[in-house]
Amino acid sequence: MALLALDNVTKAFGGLVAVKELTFELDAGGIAAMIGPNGAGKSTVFNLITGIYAPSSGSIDFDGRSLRGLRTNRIAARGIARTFQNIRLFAFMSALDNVMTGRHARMGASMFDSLLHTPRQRAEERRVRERARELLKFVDLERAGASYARNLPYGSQRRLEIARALASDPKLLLLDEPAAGMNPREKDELIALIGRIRDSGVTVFLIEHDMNLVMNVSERVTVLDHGEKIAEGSPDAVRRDERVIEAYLGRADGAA
Amino acid sequence: MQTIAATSRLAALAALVGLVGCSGTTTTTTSQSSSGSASAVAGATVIKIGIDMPVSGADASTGIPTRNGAVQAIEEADRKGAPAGFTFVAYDLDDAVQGVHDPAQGAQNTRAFVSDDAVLAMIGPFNSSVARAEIPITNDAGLAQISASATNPGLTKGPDAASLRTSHPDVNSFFRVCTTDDRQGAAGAQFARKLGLKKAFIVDDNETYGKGLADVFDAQFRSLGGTVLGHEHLTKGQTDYKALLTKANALGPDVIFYGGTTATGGGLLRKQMRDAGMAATAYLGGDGISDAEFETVAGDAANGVYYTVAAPETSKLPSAAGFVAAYKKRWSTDVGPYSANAYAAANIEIAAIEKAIVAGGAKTPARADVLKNVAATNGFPSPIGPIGFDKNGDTTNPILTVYKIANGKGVFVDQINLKS
Amino acid sequence: MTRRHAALGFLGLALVVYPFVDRNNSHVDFLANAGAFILLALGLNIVVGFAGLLDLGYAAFFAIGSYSYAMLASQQFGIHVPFWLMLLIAPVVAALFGLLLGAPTLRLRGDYLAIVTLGFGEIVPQTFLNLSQYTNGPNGISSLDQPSLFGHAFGFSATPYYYVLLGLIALGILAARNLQNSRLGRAWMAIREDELAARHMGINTTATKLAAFALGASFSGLAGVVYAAKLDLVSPDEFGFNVSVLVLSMLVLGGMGNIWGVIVGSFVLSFINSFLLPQSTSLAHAAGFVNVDFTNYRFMLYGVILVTMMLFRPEGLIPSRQRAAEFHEAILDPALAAQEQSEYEGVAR
Amino acid sequence: MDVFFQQIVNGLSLGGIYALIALGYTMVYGIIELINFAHGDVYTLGTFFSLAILTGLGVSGEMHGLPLVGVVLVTLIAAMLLCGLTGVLIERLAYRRLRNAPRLAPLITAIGMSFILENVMQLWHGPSPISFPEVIPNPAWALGGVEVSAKQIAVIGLAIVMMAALQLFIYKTKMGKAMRATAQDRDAAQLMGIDINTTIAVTFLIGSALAGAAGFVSGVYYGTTWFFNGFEAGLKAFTAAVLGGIGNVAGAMLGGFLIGLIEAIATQYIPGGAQWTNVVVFSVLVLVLIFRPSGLLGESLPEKV
Repeated sequence: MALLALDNVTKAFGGLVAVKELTFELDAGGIAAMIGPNGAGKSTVFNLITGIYAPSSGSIDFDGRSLRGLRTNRIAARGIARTFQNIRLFAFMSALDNVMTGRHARMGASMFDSLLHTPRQRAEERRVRERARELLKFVDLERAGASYARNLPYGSQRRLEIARALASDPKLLLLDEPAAGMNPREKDELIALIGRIRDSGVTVFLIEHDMNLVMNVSERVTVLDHGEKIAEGSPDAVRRDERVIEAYLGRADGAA
Repeated sequence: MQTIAATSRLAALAALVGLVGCSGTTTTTTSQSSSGSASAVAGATVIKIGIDMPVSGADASTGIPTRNGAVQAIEEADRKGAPAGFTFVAYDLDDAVQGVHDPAQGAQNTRAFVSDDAVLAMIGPFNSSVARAEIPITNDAGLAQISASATNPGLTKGPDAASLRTSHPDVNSFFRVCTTDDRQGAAGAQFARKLGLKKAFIVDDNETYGKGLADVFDAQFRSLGGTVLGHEHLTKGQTDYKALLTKANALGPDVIFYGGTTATGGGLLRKQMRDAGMAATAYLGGDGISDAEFETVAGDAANGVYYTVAAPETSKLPSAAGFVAAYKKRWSTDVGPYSANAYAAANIEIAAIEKAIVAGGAKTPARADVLKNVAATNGFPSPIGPIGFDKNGDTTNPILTVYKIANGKGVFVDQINLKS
Repeated sequence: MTRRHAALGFLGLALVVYPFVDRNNSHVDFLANAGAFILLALGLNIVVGFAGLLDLGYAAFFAIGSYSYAMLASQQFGIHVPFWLMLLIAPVVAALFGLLLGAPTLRLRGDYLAIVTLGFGEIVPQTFLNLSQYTNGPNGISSLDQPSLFGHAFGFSATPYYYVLLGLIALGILAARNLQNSRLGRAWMAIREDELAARHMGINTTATKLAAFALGASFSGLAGVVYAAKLDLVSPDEFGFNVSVLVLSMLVLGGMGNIWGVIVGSFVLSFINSFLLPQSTSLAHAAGFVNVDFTNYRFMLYGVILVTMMLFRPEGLIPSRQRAAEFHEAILDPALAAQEQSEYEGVAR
Repeated sequence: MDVFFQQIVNGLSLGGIYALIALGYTMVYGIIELINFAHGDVYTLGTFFSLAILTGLGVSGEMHGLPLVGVVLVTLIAAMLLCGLTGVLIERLAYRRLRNAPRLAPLITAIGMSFILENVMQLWHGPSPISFPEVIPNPAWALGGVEVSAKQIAVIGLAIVMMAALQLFIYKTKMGKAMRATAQDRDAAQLMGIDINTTIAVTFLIGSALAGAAGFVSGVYYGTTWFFNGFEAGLKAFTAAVLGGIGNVAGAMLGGFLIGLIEAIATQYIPGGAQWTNVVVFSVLVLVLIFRPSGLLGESLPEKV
């Protein structure tokens, strides 16, 4: 059964149709990518999945259940985590606190636990802090725990955002242009990191402009143009697809 | 970067230490000054009279002129010279904290007076709600307290007043030179009926004084056979009463009764009656609109307005004139509605203290003696007429005067004796 | 850490013995009043400092706490709920009103929220004033039940209230610290920093903001009970907009988000307000400067504090590290950061 | 029925003043998203300036004919100018530094400025209400059973004229275009070569000048003022701006008239209505913000992700 299934999803803003009758499925356990020229509607798809926008029509199922009408925080609790195209860390919280905050949905402390610091709450805090340290280590930031997120170098911020997203033990991780602004060395590290995430059992779905990266890591690629799916398949198949070539070559920005 | 951060932290610390240090010094200065004056009392020099009024923020408009009246009396007494070389000093504190009178601050101020041995009596507070918080404290300390303006009946009479005298149920420490709302409201109702006015529309400012006055008028006017068409309360800060007056006018009242002061809307209300086509309707109020301000605000429309004053007619004339002139000279402003009351209250206390000094052989009098003398006040001459206190601390003089404004001045119309 | 604990212990001891040293009851009275404002400030700090929601109608909850004591523990309706029980009930009542106001409005953007709360702050005291058949209108409700402990009545001395407030403030500090270092505290910070990202962490932003609102309101309700009982009176003009702004000024002066900063800020402002200004004016008068009136500059002082602090030191006298950085967007000294981090973890353990 | 129409007239003339004040709130909010708390006090300052100018001109009683027109114009324009400059000064001193600070910061500063202005006015004229000379003769006309006075017509008329002039300015002049561009996207406007500081200063100049006009009108209309006048009027005017759709000039005008009408109608038809007007108005504010935060004429903007 598919982990994520979009069925005939359309999203229109007033007269502008950003996503049109999009249908695709994502199986659990791999790395998939969505590509397309600028303005093809990729970020809108992410925002639809995470509940920032509600689809104008069509349905989105995750893990066998519909996401219809669910607010973003409920969807996050279901097991979808994401990063953002323009990094949205909690800038003035420490890296460690950022990751611990990412664990929010998996924590049980109630308002009264928080107020009274019950033994249960203390034990949970300890566990979560431990887990957050592990995650920082996982993304090679074990020494940055005390720094403000804002004060980290750009590449580290990208990785911190991934650690924060992983803190909720997601089934599906959405990465919105994770390599944007990275130098080649950082990109290599990122590719390795994404591999490790996949190996840990998290399904990864990414939007990316960098063709090399996409072709390197993804097992499956969906191509979007003008809000519509124009191709789908293995990287090799997509690379050879007439419509994809046309979509990219027809525009100057296809080179990215 | 590091140095800057460190420096700024250091600066903050220094500022903090400075503040704490400053607070420490001030506390000591105050306690020194109080102990200093206590020793001065031993050397028989300084007697303080506490004054508690709201003098900042929105309440300043009524509080400052009232405080000034009391201060003026104390200054005059000091200039004249007290017996046995004593000097009089005003110890005035503000009971407004957030720009309005604050009972908690009033209580704190009263405790400050009580804790200062040189304070033998106090004037204030302005507001009835503050008085409620202060009376238990002066009752406990046996400190004579006279208010110029707190008119709520419950402060002196009935179970309400009894519950305030917690420490010494049989001793009363609280007096007032203003009349209570029930008397003025009743007098107003009697007068209105005497004029043959049948249908009244009542407006008050929803404050202790104004609403108390209006509530009594409301009940009395009905019991005297009048009809009350409506009773509305103004909202603080409002300046446009046209809608309210249109509503009143549609009911066809003979008279608008206003419970409140000029500052809370009395003048504007009258002025706007003309714009609302009610120029011919009578307008009646209490001493809250007896100030010169009323004529200024209402302009021509002031003419024809009736108001009651809780004193005999003489009060309006010669003895008051001297005070009004002296006040204007001292403070460079016109008197407020309660300046003369506060002036009279302070003079009563000064007289009581002086009497106690003389009786006690030039020693610093005990608060109890001062209190006894204040309670025994009778026929005391003042700008607001002769004053005496009954056992509750209310003025004994039940004679009220009704004035009508003509050519911008209040003219005697009627005298009402509530005893008869 | 130990030095800090020692300092705290010393301060606590000094505060406990203070009424035995200073026999001037007006000073103890002042400290008790200041204590009520510290409690208010600690509560508002949860709303404004932790969660970043600007509440300009905070005094409304103070009014609700005070009036609930006045109505449930006096002759007004013949109901006499004990003071100590009211200390539990009133915060709950205030929190419920917090929920009632917050539930529909907390979705609004920050400055709209400020205005809604301001409107609420205007409505509540006006309603207490207007419903005079239940509240005695402008006269307020007086002769409230006096608390007693082990059969010993509080009377009208300020000293017992001083100790009650001291205890409540200690609990308040503990509660605020606990909240700050918890799942909920992190969620508040996250919302303040980036609401949208916070939602993606699974944080129910509306519920989390509501929690801040309700907890803040409950502090205010608690302060209201003690304040009303101490004063033996409630009246509708004690709870205006200026009270809300006064408490906000305390936060701004001391340092939003920092518990100790907030306490210092509210103490300093209370001291200036109800001690320094009136006493120094009086001293000046006694010294012959009869036309000096410092109290008349009170609003100037509030205004100048708000403006200059915001322009030149928005993080307050004793800033929270995080808020200071937010306001200045400065790069902080990493050594300091590491040290505070270790302190933070020490506390959490 | 006459009563109803009379209340409409009452409400509109009260609303005219709210509307003039609301214009300033809406302009400033539109351009820098700041609730300028001090705006209500600038309005009060307008009454103080007007009184000072009238006193300076030696006016003490009713005037007629050409001298009346002259005095009114001179006072109105001078009060507007002085208030406008005060607004610019406030912006320069208190708000400009905080333009990129967290939104709490300028809001708190604005509250502080409001307190400072109130205290300055208290020190200027004392704490008590002060009176205006009766400058304008006030004949009234009965239309059916409804009485309309000259001053009421003047208040309503002036509010409409000012709004129309403002609309023309915003839509027909270069500076108006700059203001709209800055309101839409400050950074983009800057890139287009618009001088942001000047544009914002002009916004404050105009908004505050309109508050000055409102101050003059209210002083002459009610014949009184005091230092605390602006607090409540300011709150209600802000409510008006929100009701109409903040940032929208026509909305502010509509909101102002509506708030005036709501007050008048509530006073008439709620038993004991006068004491509930504030509760009603602020309840309207709360309800509008909950159910239609964009106001009657505002457009809702999607959240930026």
